Amino acid sequence: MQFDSFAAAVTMGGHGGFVWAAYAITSVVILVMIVRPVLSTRSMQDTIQREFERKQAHEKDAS
Amino acid sequence: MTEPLLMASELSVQKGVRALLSNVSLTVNQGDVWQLAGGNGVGKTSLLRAFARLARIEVFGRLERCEDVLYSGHSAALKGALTPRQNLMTHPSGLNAPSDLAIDTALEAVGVLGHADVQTARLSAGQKRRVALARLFLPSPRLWLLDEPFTALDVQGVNVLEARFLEHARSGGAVVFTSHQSAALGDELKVLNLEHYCGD
Amino acid sequence: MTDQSGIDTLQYLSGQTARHVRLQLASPSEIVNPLLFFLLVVILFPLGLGPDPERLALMAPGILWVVALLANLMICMRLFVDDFEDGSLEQLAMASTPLALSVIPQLLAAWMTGGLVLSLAAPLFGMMLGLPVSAVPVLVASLLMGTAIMLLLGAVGAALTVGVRRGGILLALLILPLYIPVLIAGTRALDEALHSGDPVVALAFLGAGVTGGLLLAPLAIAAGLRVSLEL
Amino acid sequence: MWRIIHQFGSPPWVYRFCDRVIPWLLPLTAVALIVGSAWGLLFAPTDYKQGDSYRIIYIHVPAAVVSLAGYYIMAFAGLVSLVWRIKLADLAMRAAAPIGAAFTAVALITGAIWGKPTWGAWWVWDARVTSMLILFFLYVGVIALFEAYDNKTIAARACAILSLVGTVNIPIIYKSVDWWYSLHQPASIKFTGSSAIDASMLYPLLGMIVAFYALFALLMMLNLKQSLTSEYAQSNWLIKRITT
Repeated sequence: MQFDSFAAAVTMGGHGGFVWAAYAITSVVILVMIVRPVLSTRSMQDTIQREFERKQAHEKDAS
Repeated sequence: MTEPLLMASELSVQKGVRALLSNVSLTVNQGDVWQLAGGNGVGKTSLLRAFARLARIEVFGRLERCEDVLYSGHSAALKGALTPRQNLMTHPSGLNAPSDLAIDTALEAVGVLGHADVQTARLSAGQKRRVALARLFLPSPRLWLLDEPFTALDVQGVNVLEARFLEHARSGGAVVFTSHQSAALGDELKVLNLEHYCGD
Repeated sequence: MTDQSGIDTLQYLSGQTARHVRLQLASPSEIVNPLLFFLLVVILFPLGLGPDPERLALMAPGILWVVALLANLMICMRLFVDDFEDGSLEQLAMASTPLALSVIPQLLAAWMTGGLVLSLAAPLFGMMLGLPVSAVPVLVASLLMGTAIMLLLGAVGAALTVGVRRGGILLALLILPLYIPVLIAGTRALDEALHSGDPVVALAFLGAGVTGGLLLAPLAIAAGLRVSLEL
Repeated sequence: MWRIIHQFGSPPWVYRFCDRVIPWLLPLTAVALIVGSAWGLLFAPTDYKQGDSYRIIYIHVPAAVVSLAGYYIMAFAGLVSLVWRIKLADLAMRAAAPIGAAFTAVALITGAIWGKPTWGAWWVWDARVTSMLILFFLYVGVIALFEAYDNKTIAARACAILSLVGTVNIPIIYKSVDWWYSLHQPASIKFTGSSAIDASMLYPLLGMIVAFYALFALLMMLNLKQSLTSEYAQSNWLIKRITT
């Protein structure tokens, strides 16, 4: 471990603010880019599933 | 039977997500005059542009045709700043530069020879329409693809044009044109009603 | 290309060039407007930066080239719009000559009444900014080549955006990044000329740009026009 | 060879491929990113000149590398969709554009943040950063062109052409910006052409670059799966796959 204490790791000789800010922004961007498509795909799949079941039920009534 | 000028088999035309036309098959032989009929929005213009290969991305199926094609769209590629003579002399469709004599006979056939050297912008709408049609009276390619050629034409203009169609067909050419009205071309006319080929 | 169709093609291309030059001359405002724009924007800089001759002379190369670039962009915005609307572009695509070739006459005519005139007028505007006379030949040479490259690149963007509503702003967004190397080479040529350096390297870069552009750009322009004709 | 292209060209096969790969690639990428960052942040030695602010390099350089590669991947997908008219390549291009733009933005932001403590200014007109800014505008141009067309099939072809034109111009832009920078270089600030980087600092950097490439692949697959689901919502191979 390059830093002897947790506090030293945070301040990083005065540059900690910049370093952690950069990592924070990057991780937010990465998280958003991962979560957005997963959620939207899942919601589309749900609508397809519901649509399919509605049609299934509709056919059962008709027959 | 000589080789057909245009052969489309199972041609389908998309418009974004919508399937406009599907499985259109048509063979145009020398001497044929075909009308693509159907209501507005059925895809007459799109099919004609597919035949002209101006539309390719959303066109599927096989299309073979001769390279010697004259296409005339809604707008007639006439420059207001040029005179009718200059317009016909340097028409972008690459009709190898017609001789002055040919231009005169063409302009006379459509009755605008008197305005041959007046700026096209100063002509009336009807006269501009006639100058656009003058192209058909020049020595021209064998296969004609014409989009709504009869619109904004007076009765006399329609007769002149219909006679020209028949004359072109008899001299070994072929005409494919779109029109929502029925054209009075007698039994020589073959009609392809696009309503039967509507997509999905 | 049998010689007969070769001759037809040459005849066709020269006919189209004559057609477009005649059309350009028929609307003189299309020629004069970029010049007026050039003059007006050049005047803004002394008003904005102060009349101090030394400072203006120092910045003259940059100012002249940036303004020439913007004037060129303006020319490209109008490039295919008229032909697209009145059906000439469709007919051009229907010609037996490949579209990449048949587009060149229009570009040549646009350059003759646009970039060429701009380059010849630039020394006058250069004087106003205190550009020493010694730099005028390099200014004209670099602009002659630079406007040609920028027209070719701008035409690619124009071909892709001609069928789109409000394509003008979009064209600037697409094309300005591609103009940057031309701007860098152009201003560098002038800087070298001013500081008695050797402008040949920068001018050679521009020359390579013109030849490369003439070879590659028409292909992209033709492909772009085909896409716009699909709309 | 053709069988592979055919497979990659068929949406059901690619959908199944994504379904099989994503479940293990996502956690793997997460671990790689976390371990790489921890390694770079906490275990790599402090730079004698810049102190610890240089640790931003472990996300700035990978983002820059991937954003440039992303543009070429987008252009390649565009070329495939242009030449072979494969719907998949069209969707891949559309997926690559926003991802590449996001990576370029991350590279620019982290570059600016890194510039502040090191040179006292948020924006330094350094050759590498300037070229990245231009690359960002190339991405924005492709996305704006795509949004400008109503018909998305035709829009994709226009974007394919634009991205190919872009790829031809990128090397020219990078070279001319370097040339411009070397002419006006005030002090001897050598930004990323840093001297031979010490091994203990280099390994985390290589690790992070690999992690970022894995991330790019993951994001491409996620976006591809999303656009496949929306594009083929009515086709029964998709309905069958989802409802079983």
